Amino acid sequence: MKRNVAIVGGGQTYHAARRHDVNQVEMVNEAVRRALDDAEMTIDEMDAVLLGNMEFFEGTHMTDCWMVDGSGVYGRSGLKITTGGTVGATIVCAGAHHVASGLFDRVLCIGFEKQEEGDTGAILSGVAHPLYGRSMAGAAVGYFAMMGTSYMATWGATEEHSAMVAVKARQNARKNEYAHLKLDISVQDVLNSRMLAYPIRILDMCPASNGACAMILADEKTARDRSKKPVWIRAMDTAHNEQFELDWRDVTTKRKIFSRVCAERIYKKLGVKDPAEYFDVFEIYEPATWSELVWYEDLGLCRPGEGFRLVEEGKTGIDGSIPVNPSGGVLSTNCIGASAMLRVWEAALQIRGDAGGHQVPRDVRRALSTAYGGTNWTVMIALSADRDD
Amino acid sequence: MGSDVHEEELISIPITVDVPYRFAAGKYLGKFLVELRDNGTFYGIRCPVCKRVQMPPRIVCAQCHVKNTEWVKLGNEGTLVGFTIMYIPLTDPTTGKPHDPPFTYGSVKLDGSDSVLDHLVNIEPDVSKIWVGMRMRVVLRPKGERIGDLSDILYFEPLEGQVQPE
Amino acid sequence: MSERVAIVGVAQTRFSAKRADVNYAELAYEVIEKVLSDTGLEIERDIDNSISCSHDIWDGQTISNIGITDVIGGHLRNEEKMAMDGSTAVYYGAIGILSSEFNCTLLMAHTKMSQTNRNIVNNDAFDPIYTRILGFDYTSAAALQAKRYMDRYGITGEQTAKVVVKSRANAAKNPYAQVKESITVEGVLKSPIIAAPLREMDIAPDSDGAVAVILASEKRAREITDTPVWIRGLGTCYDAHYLGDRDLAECMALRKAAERAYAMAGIGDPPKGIDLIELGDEFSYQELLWLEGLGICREGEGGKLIDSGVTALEGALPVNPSGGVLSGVPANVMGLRSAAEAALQIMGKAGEHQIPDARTAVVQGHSGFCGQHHCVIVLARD
Amino acid sequence: MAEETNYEIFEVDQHITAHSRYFAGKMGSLFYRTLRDEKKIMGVNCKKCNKVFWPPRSTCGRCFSQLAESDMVEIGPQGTLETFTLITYSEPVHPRTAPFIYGIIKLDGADTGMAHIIDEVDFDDLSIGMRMEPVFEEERKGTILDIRHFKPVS
Repeated sequence: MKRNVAIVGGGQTYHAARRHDVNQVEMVNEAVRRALDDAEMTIDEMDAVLLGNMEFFEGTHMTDCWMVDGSGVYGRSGLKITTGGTVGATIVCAGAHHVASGLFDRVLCIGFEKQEEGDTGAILSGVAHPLYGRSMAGAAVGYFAMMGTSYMATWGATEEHSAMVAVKARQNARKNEYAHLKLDISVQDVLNSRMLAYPIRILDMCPASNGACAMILADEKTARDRSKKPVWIRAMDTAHNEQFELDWRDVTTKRKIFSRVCAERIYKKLGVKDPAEYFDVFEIYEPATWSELVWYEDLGLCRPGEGFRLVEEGKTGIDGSIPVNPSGGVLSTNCIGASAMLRVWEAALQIRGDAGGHQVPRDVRRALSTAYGGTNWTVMIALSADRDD
Repeated sequence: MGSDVHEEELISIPITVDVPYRFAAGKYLGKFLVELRDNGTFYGIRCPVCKRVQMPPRIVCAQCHVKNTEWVKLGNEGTLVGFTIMYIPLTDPTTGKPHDPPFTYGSVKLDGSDSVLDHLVNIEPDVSKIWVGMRMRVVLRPKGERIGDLSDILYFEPLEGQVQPE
Repeated sequence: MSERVAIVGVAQTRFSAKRADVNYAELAYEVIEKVLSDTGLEIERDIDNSISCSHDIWDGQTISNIGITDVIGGHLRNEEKMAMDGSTAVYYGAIGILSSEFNCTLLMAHTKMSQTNRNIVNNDAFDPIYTRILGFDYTSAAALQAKRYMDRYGITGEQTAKVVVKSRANAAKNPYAQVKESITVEGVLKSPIIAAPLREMDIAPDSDGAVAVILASEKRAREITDTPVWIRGLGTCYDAHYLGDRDLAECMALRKAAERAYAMAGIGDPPKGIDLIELGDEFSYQELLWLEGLGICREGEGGKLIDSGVTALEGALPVNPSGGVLSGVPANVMGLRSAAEAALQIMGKAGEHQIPDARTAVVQGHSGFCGQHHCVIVLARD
Repeated sequence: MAEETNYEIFEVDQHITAHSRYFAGKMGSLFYRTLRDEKKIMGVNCKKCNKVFWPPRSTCGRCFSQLAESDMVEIGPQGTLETFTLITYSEPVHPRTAPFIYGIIKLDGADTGMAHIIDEVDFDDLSIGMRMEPVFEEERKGTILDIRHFKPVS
């Protein structure tokens, strides 16, 4: 990037299945005000406001235009980008591009979803090609179920292992004041929960949440002058996957997989040899338990087929050697358009030491966030307390 | 913290968004759907560079950024590469009709294709009765009832006489 | 701007009322294939970023850039969807290159308006709590704006009809234009009222089509082409959402977006230094109102401008030499098409509708009803 | 490879049908309760801008001040016609059958207008600046159509 970019503030709403007390504009505004307060800045200092959500999820065309009062973009520069579930991270990348370009010094980035207001079934089945598969859309749960059967058959993991991921997420969420599903559950509770699509049970899946996240990115001078704890964006990378060939669920595939390709590229940019050692914390986008195990392997935190050992040995717990999703992750909070931005913001909070109850008990200097959406798309963002390292 | 409890009534506005479309299948998918409807035949298309046979047929090989060129007639039999038992109903959004659970749902690679096709599998919903590698055939609706949609496929069914490997 | 970004190639489909023969991916690939072959560029080797431009509700697919991932070169690579007018894709694509993250970006906008109903689609852009169930769409909202604007400044139906006449005359010279039949002021005024004061001919027709544009950093641009078109200025701005919040006879957001773009480009006293304008005239009155917002004339003088003939193809400041949106360009594609046409003018490749020695062009695009969001881009040969 | 067959143009009609429900928020709820129960119209006063906005909102879009239910004030019910149009086409999303009239009415005491339907008047008799008043529905449900339409003040 031409100019260094720092995260100088952020904020999120509390996340819940029901937010009948606010409309979408007001919910977005909650996150925006928290971000401005956190950065000790005013809306008038924002040179641009960028917004993203899962387009048309709530049945509204051009949400950016409706959100104007809440986002604070009235009279200001701005735009809307949509990339599905990855959009929150895409917006952060867009914000970084804005700042790095030299044309903007302070940029407000917003991601949100008020899932309860939309028609989840209608909109998610609309992801399938209208003339090839929409009439048979198996929904995300069927996809991740096949990933689970493939993983178990190939690597010898059991349903207990995915349940351990489910427990870790919800127990971490209990330490996060903003999280949605704060459940005091055990492996047995997960295994006893309702089966949706073998081997996926309801506690193996992310919830439908309402919520918003906002972040403020700034150039180096602003960061130095105004922020006590700037967090630097060190590298970003995006990999989308083609429309029809969705091999991620087949753990034996020999094809190039979006997640591995993207990780390889971002590690190369940073000179990362051993990601588990290089990064102090990971915030990853795991819509289902099995995908968290596959992420471990694709990110190179362990060898292929050993992901389930990491969770079994507690290595990815808050106090483990490779903490993954101390926030509770997407399994605990999924407000789609905000979910990917929450990964970045939670990673930044860890580096600042401001994560509160779910702060990782170690010196956190570097963090990696991932996003997930579309037909196997990801955006990865690497953060650091140090501008150059 | 907010809460769901409010003294005053909170108002909401229900709106049904209903948008009509006339989708064009285009040159590639159009041929596939017509062949499925009229002849019960599946077609893939081969990339001239990587030779991957893609189904549904599409204009460009995403991997090689070239136009796909060679039409390939695929088999009506294939191999199961993934499966699940669905315990939640699946609603066809184009008709509103649900498939009632539990049912078996599988991913099959038709002979000659490098792509997979997800559909219902006509096996009782029991994970001990189905395995990856199982040979399957496509069962179609009768010709007059086919409309050129994946719903022209009733389900996959296993070929007779298969024994589950140890 | 200290560093520079250039448009190095453009391609457009012939715009037409209905393209039933292709799906939107195939439509998109027509222009992607053409712009790559025209510039001699290859996706894997040369393009390091792509931005598509459309809307889920127009495409009838959730996360509709799934449908063009394959053709735009998005597989295992970077692709983002600008859910706004295509002009904003140019704006954001240029920012990406200025950030040094990318060197060469493929922009593509596509929409098949024929596959759905624009009024139902656009009704969903109105806030659902206070406005949507009243049934508004972009045409009825535009009619409220047109009435307010024309009433305040005494703009006449003859003057807005002249915009349509000019559009058709210019379109007749553009091989890509959809509606080329010539028409008279009387002909426009005889067309039926759709939403008073807007008549059928005052409203852009439904259109199917796509446009692709390639942006490159200065270094790459010099390698790729002898006729780079430099992006000299960029600006965007949002206005208020609710119709009643805005003074519909003015366009604050366009004024601010233009100020931002002009300041960057060093245009101190428009129209001085501007050779042509391509703008988003979804409705005839918009050309006049947007020209006021762009600072080409004073408030309320848009009518005099069209009367004077200045904005005609042979005038001193041609506006929409391409025929503009009134001659048929799809929603979402509009602004990218305007940028492509302005670039062709500066390259000297516009053909029959070429403006002699066009050196500097202003491109305007908007999103939302009555132009809630505006984007202004200044393009130049030098 | 078989010789090229010319395949028919293959098109399929579908709908995307989504049932959404939009929450009005606390201030929006107060607006709708007041409209439904008392036939009164409320806006919100931003003291910093010294402006009264309709519809009510919890953030002033102009100055970003936080506004609350306590800032809400009654406006109208009469107001002034700012602009209007005659709609001659019909769509399923329309609440009326064409021809019908839309207008923007700036209610007394408000600084912003309300877009709504206008009726009980000939289009040709309307003019900008005309005084208008709302006609309320008998059975009100807590939507903007609890105001059936506006008509010229009699």
